[in-house]
Amino acid sequence: MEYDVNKIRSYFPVLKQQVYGKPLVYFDNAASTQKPVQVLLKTGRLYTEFYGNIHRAAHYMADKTTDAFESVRDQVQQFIGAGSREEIIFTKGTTESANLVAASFGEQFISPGSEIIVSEMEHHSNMVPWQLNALKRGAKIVKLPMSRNGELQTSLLSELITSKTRLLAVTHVSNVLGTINPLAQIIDAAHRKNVPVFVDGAQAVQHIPVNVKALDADFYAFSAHKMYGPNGVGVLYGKRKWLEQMPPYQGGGEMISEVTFEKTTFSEIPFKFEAGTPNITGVIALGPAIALLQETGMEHIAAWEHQLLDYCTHQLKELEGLVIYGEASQKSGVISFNIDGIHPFDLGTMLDKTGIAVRTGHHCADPLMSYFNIPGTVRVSFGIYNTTEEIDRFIEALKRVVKMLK
Amino acid sequence: MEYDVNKIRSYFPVLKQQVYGKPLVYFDNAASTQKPVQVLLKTGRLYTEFYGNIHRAAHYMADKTTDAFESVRDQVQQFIGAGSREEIIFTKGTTESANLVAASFGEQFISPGSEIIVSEMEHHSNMVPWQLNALKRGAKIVKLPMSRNGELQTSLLSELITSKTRLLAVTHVSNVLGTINPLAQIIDAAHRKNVPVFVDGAQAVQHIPVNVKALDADFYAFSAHKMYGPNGVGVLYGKRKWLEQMPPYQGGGEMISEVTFEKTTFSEIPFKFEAGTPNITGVIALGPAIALLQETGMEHIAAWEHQLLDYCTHQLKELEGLVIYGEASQKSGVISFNIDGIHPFDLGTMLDKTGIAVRTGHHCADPLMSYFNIPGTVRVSFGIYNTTEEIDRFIEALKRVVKMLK
Amino acid sequence: MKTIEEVQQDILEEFSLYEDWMDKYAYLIELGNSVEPISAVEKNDQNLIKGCQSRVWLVAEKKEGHIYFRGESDAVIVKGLVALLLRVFSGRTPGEILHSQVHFIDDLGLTQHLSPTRSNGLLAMMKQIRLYAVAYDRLDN
Amino acid sequence: MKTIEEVQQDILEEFSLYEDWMDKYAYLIELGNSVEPISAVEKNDQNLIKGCQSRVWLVAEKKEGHIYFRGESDAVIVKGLVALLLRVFSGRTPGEILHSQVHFIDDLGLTQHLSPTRSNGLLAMMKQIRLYAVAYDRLDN
Ligand SMILES: Cc1ncc(COP(=O)(O)O)c(C=O)c1O
Ligand SMILES: Cc1ncc(COP(=O)(O)O)c(C=O)c1O
Repeated sequence: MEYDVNKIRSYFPVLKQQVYGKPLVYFDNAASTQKPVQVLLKTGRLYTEFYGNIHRAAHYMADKTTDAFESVRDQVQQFIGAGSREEIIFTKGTTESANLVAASFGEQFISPGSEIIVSEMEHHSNMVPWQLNALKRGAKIVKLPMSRNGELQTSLLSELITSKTRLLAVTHVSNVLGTINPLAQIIDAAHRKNVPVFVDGAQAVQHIPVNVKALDADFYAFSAHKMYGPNGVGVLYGKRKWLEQMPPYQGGGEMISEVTFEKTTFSEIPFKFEAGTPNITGVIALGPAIALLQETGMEHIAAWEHQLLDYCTHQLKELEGLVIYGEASQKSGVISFNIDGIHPFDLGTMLDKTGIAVRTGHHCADPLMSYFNIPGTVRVSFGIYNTTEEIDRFIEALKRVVKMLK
Repeated sequence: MEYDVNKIRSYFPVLKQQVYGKPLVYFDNAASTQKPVQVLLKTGRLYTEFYGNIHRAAHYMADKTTDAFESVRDQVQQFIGAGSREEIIFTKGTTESANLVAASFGEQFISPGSEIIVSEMEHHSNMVPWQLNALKRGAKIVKLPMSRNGELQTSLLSELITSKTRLLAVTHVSNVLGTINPLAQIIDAAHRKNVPVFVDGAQAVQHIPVNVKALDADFYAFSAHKMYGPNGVGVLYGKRKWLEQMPPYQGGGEMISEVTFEKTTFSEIPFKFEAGTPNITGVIALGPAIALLQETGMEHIAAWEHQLLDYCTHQLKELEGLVIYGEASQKSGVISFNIDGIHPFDLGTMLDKTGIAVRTGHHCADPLMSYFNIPGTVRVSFGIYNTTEEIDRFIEALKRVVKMLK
Repeated sequence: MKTIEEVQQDILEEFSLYEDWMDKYAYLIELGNSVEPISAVEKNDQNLIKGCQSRVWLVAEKKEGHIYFRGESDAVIVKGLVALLLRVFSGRTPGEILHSQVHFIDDLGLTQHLSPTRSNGLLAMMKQIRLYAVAYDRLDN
Repeated sequence: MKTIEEVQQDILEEFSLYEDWMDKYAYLIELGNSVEPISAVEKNDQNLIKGCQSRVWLVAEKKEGHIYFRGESDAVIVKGLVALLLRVFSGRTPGEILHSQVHFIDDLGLTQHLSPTRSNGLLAMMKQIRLYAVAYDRLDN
């Protein structure tokens, strides 16, 4: 099959915008992706054709909305290969998913002296929740260190995992380095010592095929807004055996079975973890975003984006004084770099004036910045709609602004 | 000024839908309101014209999105009369707002032996968070009781508030009874003993003018989806003096200042409480919803809906065997009722077949149901677009289905 | 005696007489009102299937290899649906029940009453009927 | 010496020569490169104003009722903006600073650099300039 990038681009009208009089090149996909018309149209239907609060109502609008909402749960289950729909919990994002597990798994399983292993390349969202929780419960954070090339030192796992280890938190794909971690191997090492693994999939599900059952992940989290879907929607997959043992996270409507002033009993999963009115329109509009990924095919997307990665890396390497951070053997379409003697903020600001949107800064990964001893990087990150022509324009613009800044 | 309900209706295309071949009458506004085209159009602009992740980026799309996002914070501040923009925190809903305060205020101020006063008419979302928290911290929930007519027994407050009381949680408007509680008086009683007050405003901001500073509320929470806005967005107002003393709730991106494996420092308010990528499009689309309320005028809305309330109450009272729950002197446009010998579920299901959407059940207020010793009620709740003609159709349909069910 | 499938076809045919939803529900209500009430004693916690909005009681008895169900609900529409389920399932052998496929509720467009998230007791009742069949089947073998 | 307002007008005029954003920024970069560096000793924590992406140092000295500012940043564009602020504010009396209104950054369309949520140090630098003015003003009175 040909990868029809023009057809895909046609779904994203925003890509035709101009910024500062220049055509937009959007290379900040790791921060948040643009959204296709399919998602907007679905949202529009909820504004014009049917909408109601879900689950408890006994009227047509609410019934239709409930069906649409719950069918996306099935779709997500199928998309990530989860064993059952009850294992899919809707949250507001990856960050909340991590906080939910940290608080709720923590309450049940983490106690003074416990250890939680967290990798050195984590986004703050898969780091601070564990820190806060460890602090509260007198537990300790143990670092799974990284190597210079941006790969985790997984050989250390057998040492790091002890009888005190209660959980291992690791990202599937690094948002700074692009590293695709050898998850199956990491999870296997953890499971051999009965340690469950929380996977941050925020940079994975939109780029590579993911099957949580094949990976045997205990928890897997991601955000809709990074996979061409709406904002304010996240997913937490959790194995039933853990979810059923964990106490509820937030209290409120939807998640209770019965309430009295004396005592409250809770619903079954997944509702136990979905307190309050969920992001109904958001969840429903995630449906067409997943459909787009599936129709395009995750294998095809991975291949296309890998081609972009190779093409861009190759050209960047020709530039004088340019350092790329992260050269793992398995990489997704993310490139972080700096140019000798130029501050990344200056590079990013100037690229913006040429119409090219990249990200600069610490990318919410301070420990990783400390590792390389840099204040930040320039990061380009690709999505399904990016092209080699855009990379050409980026490289040309980069050369131009470097000349201005040197 | 005339209240131009037809103009308002024209903003809500969904109101022209038919259900089961009958024109829709939407009387389930307390559960969730329909959304005007203004909100959809704003959402559409973010899908087609500009969108990026906010705050940290240095490119045009992100800058524009950040400006739009932060300007809604100003708009909310002004809408509820808060003292400063930093006191406005975006959450995913009222439920999360309550959970945030319960966890974070709780961590700082609630300890074994503390007491939290919760009213008897609370929605589960302003009840269960306090229960869960009290359980964790060895604190006690104290009930502020209700009277038969649906008013709180505020005269008991001076007795109930003791030196152990740490917080009082109360709703501004009851989602079941419609009661508008005498907030200023309740808050005054609490403040006299230095007890802060958390107000659930989920059923207030869309119906009556609210000024948190005039009320002197310490915390005030509400949901966008009940005020003609998008789903997955809530607001928590908190007085600066409390927010600054409270530890962060969730950890992750956005809310940190610096992270190392050893120690993390946090941002200032409001960002300290906004971990992770917020519901960017949702918050921005809340703007036009608030604008619609303000252009229509909260005083006018309150007057219009009160007229609907009176008109409907009057006609319901003519029906044989009909009992209305909640006859407070100050009421908003919510009527809960039952009819002798008919199960509310049957009434709701049959009304639905006539095109009329009402809610039946316990309305997430079990303690209140226990008080009246009923399994549930039928609830009609009005919004800015409802009319007396719709009430006529409802009453007619009600008579018809009662005849079928008796 | 007709098969489970035949009874389902009968029900579909009866309902097809009514075009309007009001009429379909009127018929359901009629069915609901005709359900023989179960005794107060039998309305105990053991026989109770709890839904979110309405309650359903289900009583099972086995006679000569067949399971006889009786049931009731506090909501008349649910009682009507219970009546239909009883008509389909009461008097069957465990094997018949276990090998059956219930499609008439979907076909009638009443699916919302079976939605797990509505939890009005009907879905739980169907599960309970199957559980009885499994249990009696085991006892037999 | 020109007034604060007059200097702002001068700056606006200079930038008005450039239509294209690239040219405006090229000029900013030129300004940034021309800023006199502050000494390594002065680049201490006390003078540091921390931004999210870049760092700014600000040194203030008072001579005969006037405050003289020097400043630098690790990012050259921020340095260019610092240069503009120094040109506007350095050599002023506390009263002049306190009664001034800074509008040229907005007028130039560079507002994003001042946004509180971008926190790249510039806004904090402006605040710091005012704080110095307040402090020296108090010392005088
Ligand atoms: C009084 C009251 N409080 C809280 C809530 C919970 O709001 P949400 O579900 O949007 O979090 C509701 C709505 O159901 C309500 O009516
Ligand atoms: C690897 C990784 N984890 C977690 C997150 C946080 O996701 P969100 O902000 O949607 O909660 C991000 C995105 O910024 C990320 O890249």
